[in-house]
Amino acid sequence: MRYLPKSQSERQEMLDAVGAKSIEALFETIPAKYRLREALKLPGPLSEMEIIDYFKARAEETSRGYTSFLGAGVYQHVRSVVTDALVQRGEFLTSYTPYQAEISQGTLQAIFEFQTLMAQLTGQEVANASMYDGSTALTESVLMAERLTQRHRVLVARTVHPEYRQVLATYAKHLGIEVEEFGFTASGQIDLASIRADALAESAAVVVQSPNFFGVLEALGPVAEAAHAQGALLINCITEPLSLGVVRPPEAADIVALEAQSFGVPSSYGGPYVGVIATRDKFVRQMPGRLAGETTDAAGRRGFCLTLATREQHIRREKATSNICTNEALYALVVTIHLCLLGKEGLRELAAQNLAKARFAQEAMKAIPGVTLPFSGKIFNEFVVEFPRPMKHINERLLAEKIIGPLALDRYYPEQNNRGLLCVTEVTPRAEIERLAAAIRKIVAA
Amino acid sequence: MRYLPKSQSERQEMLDAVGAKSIEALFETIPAKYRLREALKLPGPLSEMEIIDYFKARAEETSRGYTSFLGAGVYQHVRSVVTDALVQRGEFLTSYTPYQAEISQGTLQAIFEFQTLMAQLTGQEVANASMYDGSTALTESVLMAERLTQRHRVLVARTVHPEYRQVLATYAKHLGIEVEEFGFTASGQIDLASIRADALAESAAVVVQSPNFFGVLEALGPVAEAAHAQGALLINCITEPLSLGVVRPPEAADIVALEAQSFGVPSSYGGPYVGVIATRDKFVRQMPGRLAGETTDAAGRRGFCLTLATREQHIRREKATSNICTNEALYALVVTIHLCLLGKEGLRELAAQNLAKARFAQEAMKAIPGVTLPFSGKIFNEFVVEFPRPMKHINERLLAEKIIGPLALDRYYPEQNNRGLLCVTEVTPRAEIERLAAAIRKIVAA
Amino acid sequence: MKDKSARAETEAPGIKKAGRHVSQNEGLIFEKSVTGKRGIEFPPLDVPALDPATALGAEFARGGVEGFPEVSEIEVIRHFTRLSTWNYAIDLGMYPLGSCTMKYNPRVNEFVARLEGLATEHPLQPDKVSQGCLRILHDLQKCLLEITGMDAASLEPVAGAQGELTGLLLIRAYLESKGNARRKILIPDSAHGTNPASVIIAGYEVENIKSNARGQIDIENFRQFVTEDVAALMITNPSTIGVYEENIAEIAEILHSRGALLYMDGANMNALAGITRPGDFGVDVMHLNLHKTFSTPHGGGGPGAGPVMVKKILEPFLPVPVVTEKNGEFALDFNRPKSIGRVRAYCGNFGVLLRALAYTLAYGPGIRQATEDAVLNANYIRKHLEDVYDLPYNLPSMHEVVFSDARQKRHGVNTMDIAKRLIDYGFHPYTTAFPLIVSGALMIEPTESESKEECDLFIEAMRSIAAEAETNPELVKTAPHATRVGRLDEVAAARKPILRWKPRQHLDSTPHKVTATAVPTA
Amino acid sequence: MKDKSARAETEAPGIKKAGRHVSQNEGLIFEKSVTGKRGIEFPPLDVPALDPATALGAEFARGGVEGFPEVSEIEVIRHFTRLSTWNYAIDLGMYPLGSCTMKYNPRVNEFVARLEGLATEHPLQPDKVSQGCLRILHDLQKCLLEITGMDAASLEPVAGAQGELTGLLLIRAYLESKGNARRKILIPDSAHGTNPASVIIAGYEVENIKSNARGQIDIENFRQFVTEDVAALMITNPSTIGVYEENIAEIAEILHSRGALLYMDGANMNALAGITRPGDFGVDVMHLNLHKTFSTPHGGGGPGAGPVMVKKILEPFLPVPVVTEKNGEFALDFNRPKSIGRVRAYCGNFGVLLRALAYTLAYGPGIRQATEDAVLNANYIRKHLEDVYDLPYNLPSMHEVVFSDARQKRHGVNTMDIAKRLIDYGFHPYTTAFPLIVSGALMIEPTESESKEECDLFIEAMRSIAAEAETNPELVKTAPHATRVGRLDEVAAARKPILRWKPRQHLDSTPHKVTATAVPTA
Ligand SMILES: Cc1ncc(COP(=O)(O)O)c(C=O)c1O
Ligand SMILES: Cc1ncc(COP(=O)(O)O)c(C=O)c1O
Repeated sequence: MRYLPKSQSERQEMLDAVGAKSIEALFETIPAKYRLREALKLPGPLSEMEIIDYFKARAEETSRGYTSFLGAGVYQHVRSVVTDALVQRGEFLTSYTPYQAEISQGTLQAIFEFQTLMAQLTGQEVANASMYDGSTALTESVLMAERLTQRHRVLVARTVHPEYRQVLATYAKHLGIEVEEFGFTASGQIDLASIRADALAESAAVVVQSPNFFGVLEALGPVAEAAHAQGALLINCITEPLSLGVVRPPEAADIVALEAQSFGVPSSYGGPYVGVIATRDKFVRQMPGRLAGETTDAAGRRGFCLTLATREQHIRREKATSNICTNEALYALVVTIHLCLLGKEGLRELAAQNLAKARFAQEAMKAIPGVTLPFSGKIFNEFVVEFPRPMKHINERLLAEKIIGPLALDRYYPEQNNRGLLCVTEVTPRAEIERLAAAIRKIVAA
Repeated sequence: MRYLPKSQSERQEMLDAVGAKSIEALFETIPAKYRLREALKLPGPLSEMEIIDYFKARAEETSRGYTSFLGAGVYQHVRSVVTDALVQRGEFLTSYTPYQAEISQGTLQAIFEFQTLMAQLTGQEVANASMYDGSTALTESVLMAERLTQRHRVLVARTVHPEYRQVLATYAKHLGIEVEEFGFTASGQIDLASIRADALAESAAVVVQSPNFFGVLEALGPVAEAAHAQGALLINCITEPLSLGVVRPPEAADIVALEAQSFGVPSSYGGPYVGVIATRDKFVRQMPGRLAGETTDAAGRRGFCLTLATREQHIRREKATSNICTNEALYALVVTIHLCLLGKEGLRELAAQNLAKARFAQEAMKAIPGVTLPFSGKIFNEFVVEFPRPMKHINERLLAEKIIGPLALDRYYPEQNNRGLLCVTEVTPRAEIERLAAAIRKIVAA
Repeated sequence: MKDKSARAETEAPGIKKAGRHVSQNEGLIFEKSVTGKRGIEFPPLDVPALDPATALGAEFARGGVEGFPEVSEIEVIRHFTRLSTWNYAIDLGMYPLGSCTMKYNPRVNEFVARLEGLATEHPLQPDKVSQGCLRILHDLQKCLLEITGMDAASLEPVAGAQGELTGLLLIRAYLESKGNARRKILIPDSAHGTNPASVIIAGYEVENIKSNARGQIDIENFRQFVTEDVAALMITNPSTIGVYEENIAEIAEILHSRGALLYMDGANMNALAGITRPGDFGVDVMHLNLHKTFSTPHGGGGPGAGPVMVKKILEPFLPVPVVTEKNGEFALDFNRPKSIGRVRAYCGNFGVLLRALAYTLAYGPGIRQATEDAVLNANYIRKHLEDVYDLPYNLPSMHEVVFSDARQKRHGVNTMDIAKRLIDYGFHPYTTAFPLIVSGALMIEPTESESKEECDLFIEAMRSIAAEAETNPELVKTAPHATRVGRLDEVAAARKPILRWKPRQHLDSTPHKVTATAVPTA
Repeated sequence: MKDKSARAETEAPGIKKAGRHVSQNEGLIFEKSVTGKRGIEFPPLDVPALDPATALGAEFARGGVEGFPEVSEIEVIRHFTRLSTWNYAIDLGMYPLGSCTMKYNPRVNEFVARLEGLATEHPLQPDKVSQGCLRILHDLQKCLLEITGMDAASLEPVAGAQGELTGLLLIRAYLESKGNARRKILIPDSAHGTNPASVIIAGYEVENIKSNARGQIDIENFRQFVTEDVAALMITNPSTIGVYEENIAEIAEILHSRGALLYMDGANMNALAGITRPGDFGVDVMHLNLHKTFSTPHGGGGPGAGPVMVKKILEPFLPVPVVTEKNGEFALDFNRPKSIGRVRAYCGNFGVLLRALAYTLAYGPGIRQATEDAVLNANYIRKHLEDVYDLPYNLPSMHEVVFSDARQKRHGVNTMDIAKRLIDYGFHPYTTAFPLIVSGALMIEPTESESKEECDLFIEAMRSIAAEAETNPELVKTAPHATRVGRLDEVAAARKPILRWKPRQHLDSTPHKVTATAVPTA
């Protein structure tokens, strides 16, 4: 087999050296009755060419040729071939977690740069080396807030990504953390008034998202004040970090849980993505996830190493801040390279383009008789549209036009059954936005 | 501009350091009247994404979706992603000719391995580091033979690739080398009898190709004997080196000119390809092209360096063996990696598959009423087919069926106007061969 | 001959596998930043431009990101290419990290993962246009169930630790449905750190059970442990000392007889695939680390995938979504009333799962050969080192062999010193961090990807270091000597952490400063 | 502190840009071969198998290739990955080879060159299914003609030298059509070696003309040279000493007035693109090196492309095929009765031409900025080194600056020693081979791809070496010291050449032998 660097004669040679009569002898500690007698029923073995054929065939069974207006936490953005060329270097791709600093300085310095970029982007003081994704980053932020405040309740806005809230619920359930949700106003922003002070006083944190799931920007100042006044922390979740190129960073938040997929990571049907937690220096020892720090060697040379490991499971076991071990390092590297390419100017320009495209799409939708934009809040690159018909009706017809339409909100908000979440980015051509508008016009008119 | 690592302020800083008032000042030695006043009329500048869009659009204007039965010196064969992943490493891709051995050992050792593989494959004693392609390798082989024999005439078989012969004619013309051609027999092999001994006695070399342009294997023994008897050399040209996996190597030849494209190099509409010259040790000092040799450093460590440079233009100028400088190093590396992957077994297995496919295709053609195989000689993976109608008629109709049919021979051999050169390899599916046969059956029956 | 001596220093005669070579220095990207440089450009905007400041207003508008780098494309290429050359990697040589299964990452997997139509798909798009992705997931599920002998799977978990949590939540949901979730999870003291950490999140208590003198679970006193409070035993098999748990089937029976379940941490499945199936010897729930056994690249720490395989009784509780197939039509099933819910947004690390399928297809039933070679390599290395390194548990080794530094300690040389010295010999160190039941462990897992030649060079290096530990312990204790930086001060790093670059900190940043990695800062 | 000292050796305080790091050894692939290993597998044959021996018969059948390697996929990956780490490259740092224009090779060019539908096309397929390829060639032609100011082009030549030969054959064909091909080609003594070598193949004689004290053609005695025998002057402009030929236009007039033509070697076009056009100052025929000025990767020595641009009068003689366009339809034109014929099979190095177009599209008219930066870098370096290195010709420098080792020679240090010492400082050496009019030349061409920071580090390194040449010449003469192998014995290599691996030669091949690159063979 091409992956196995041994010939049959070498196998025999090694068996002899080991002093085993046969390869079976090496497995004798496994009771005979549990050792497989026949070969597993698996497809293959396949040659490289057959493997490629199999996956090319699968790739033909997906959405090629369709135009998609989906966002909702996963965004299509420009990616440079430069990034992919670099992350495919074996020295990055096939290395392990950099526990052995002297032969892992490449990965370690890149992590240090990632942490810095994430801190700069979010306006926070420190960021970690990555979490699984945004949903688990948010969940871990809540557990972190619980440890910091020793309070076992959390207030979560219904404008936070519904799937993120589902993940939080799964984790919180058996940790005795009580999750209470609060609503939103006609602007599509959180209904701060609906939060009772006494609830705040018992809560570890208030969790909001900006831009929120409806694409609307949240004003963090007031909610931060309210929370802090009652000793609660503010956690801000960000699923579209590109917005930070033009939108003020969440300095008011105590913990930021971010999904960085927008920065060069392919949508890849759901993963791998890159979660990040950023926070204030004073909270760092309760932050989960790996951290790279700067130090020196005996000769005074600058170097980097993983640090504050006493927070982690491999040292603290059941007392660890989290059970996370393997993270999303390679994609954190993708994000790092992508952001170095974008740079200060590119980030801003790209964000501004998204802003302009979204505005154009909003105008195009508003111009369609019977179609409205229910929320009045400011948006970045996605927004909610209300149709005179159920989304199912609209989207089935759009799909026939090779358009993947707005995400039906009733999937998560049963009461909003005529509403869809529409996303456009710099890669959505104007012509396609116009084609979408024309198609919807036809559908609602029919 | 993204490729230029300078800011405007740095440019000014550097200009000041240089003591130039403006950038124009640096170009003042160019008479003002010849300095461009307006910008060049060029398309662009384009972003990376626009460049990709432009070339993807071009890629849509080619033969995707067609099945091709073309060979004639350029062959479609299995290529491994492993090869491409390795040659794209910047250390190979973006390095120069390894004149500075201490920081070029990677390239140098790879060249040494290439030379060894080519020698093993051709059964010759030594091979060079690459020539432009097969056609120029053949041409340079003739010039080499002229130097070795001091004779100014060469006998070339009409079964040698016609375009190779055209290139030879272009080079030979002004060097006073007389090129005389000789014919072939009903077997599709050279007509040895047609070569007069006195012609041989005045010739530097006899040039044959095996498998020849008709796909037929040539018997080299007799022609070598005849040539050597008259003091002429035998040059054998090989355009399909995969044949050497099952076909006896041209040990009888004094010089082998080979095109190595078959070994992992994409057809890429004509290039880059990889020419090679292999020969006997005693002729090496008249061989053109770079050579890497083994040596040691002061501490006795094994290392490799370019050697016998006194043959080359940068040392010998007008007295050099050739004017070649830049060669096809990166593709010689592709060939080296590809052959390491194939290995002894893989090479043989792959060649055997081609043999089997060609036989299958021959049977399929013979089975069509009115279609014949004019040549009786043994073949490897391509062969000549004779149709009851002109090739133009056949191929136009095949093209309509999304089949790129056999190469029309009258393009090079006006007298063979109903004949086509048909090639099948391991990547030609049986079903496509059957589809071709069915289509031809329809066409000739119509 | 100055150069000769210079090299002699680093290429001790014993060191055959590696030398030293010139290596580029490189500062932090922020230190290379110059205002006005661009690393990327975009197609022109095809809709009317909008000024962010006016569009967003003072409340939301941002100026620009303070301190963000400004560099050109070639500088980005060079920066990360240079950094990469400071790393060790599987592509460079043996990476014998025990418990990590650092095997060859096939290149074709990278190729197929990037195909347009797969890498480009959105997780929320209609199933109708996701059939290709869903079929990949479904095909992988079938393969994993066949290999493990289990009944149902969830591909949601994105790492081993998340697989553990998911499995524990399934156990909890099942026991709750039976009326009592119970309180404790039993964990052998040899377990990986994520096991106890996951137990806590699942709302259980950890009860550690001591391994016996042979590093195995003592079946007799194990009986006492399994009270009505015990929800499950979480066991790694083969254990982290590379030994197969002889009594695993009997252990399963004991647990089942008391209404408890058996969880198997499948991180070491590389010792079993094709040889035996957890489902057959009594395991109720387990996870696999596809980034170990199934060759997906570690990428400097991740990503991974930790799918969970269960027996029928646990299937109703699997997290959503579950990939289903009905006469050729594939779908994501969210309608699962008894589900423990979601453990992550969307449908798992598709890109990793896809690679694991590519790996499985490459081997087919031949995966057994990979397992055999992995175990053969481990035993071959053990055989050639057991006379110079202490073997705390001498039961037969499976995919890895665990030594201790007991003998070298006598000369003041510990496992970390030996590990660091291995670097000079051209190898990545083995694992030193655990298991806790071995003090000063040398946890060596070669995997099937190592040739006899590479194993022989490793054995030679280890024997040579053992000799050095006696003749020249100082040399070993100050290793590595061949690397661009020496041992780093991790204590200082933790005492006053510097976790990000700050302009202040590097005010005097000049072209020279860029090379701070090589010039003593002191 | 052994390690400190060990490093001190190689990281002399003056050396900021580079250090040393552990580097894997690796033997020849043939030394790693073991019978029975496989590196690739194929889909099963879908037609009846055929036994080669019987199918081909004794006359043609071959057993197997003697000594061909047998290794697995991972061993191939490691072998070539390890080898690659021994190379220097543009991706790692400045590569200031004079006359070679080692600039950044954009990654997007590699991406588009590999697109299915481009990389997969057969050169003999019908034009009808080659429109995309033909349009790429035609678009490139238009760009090159606009940049050079010429009238017609051939994209056939696959390297600069072949471009030279093609251009010379065009001159010959033209003059023959006028009745007399003439005998001689004039070449300045500063020319690159390929120029005279190409002249011979074109059937002409070389007449070298001496440059004057300023490194330029002396216009006065040039007149005498241009006799009835002279077919053309072959000139490199800017010359190989990086100086623009002031009188080029006048020179052209002189030639034309005597019925001779002007050939320009465009290898140094990186100094002119966007600033001035050869077609405007009298050039009749020229070639470009796309692997220099147009950024296509050198790949360790090739491939390249050397398209030829001509004035109208030479167009009828262009080699076949020529790419033509007629109302949107592109075609390959073979019907050119006056053509010099073919210079290579098929239609040139399409893959290289494609990359050159991608490069041109990225800049558009902005290509002028690249030229300005290239010239600025050269002058910046000159300014900072002219006080320590001898400047044999002090005319204004264009894209490169050429020093001589005159001053360092006094201390027994020559240009090659300085070049080798640059390696320890983390740079690739400059060109030392020519031009012949400078003894001990230091030919430095930074290109536009170098940042001010990289230029400053280079200047620093060169100044530091100049100082070392005085204070410690031995250190420089024995350089490099930081590389895995020291200076190699090229004399021995040429005296009894070992040009291939042979089994004999390595009979005692054991795992140890594999690392021969590091263990003294003596
Ligand atoms: C035995 C064992 N269990 C669990 C884990 C945790 O897996 P992951 O790192 O994917 O979370 C690991 C790997 O680190 C392991 O070795
Ligand atoms: C001035 C000059 N002319 C001609 C050449 C030859 O070009 P090529 O190497 O592409 O044949 C070169 C490059 O080596 C050169 O520098």
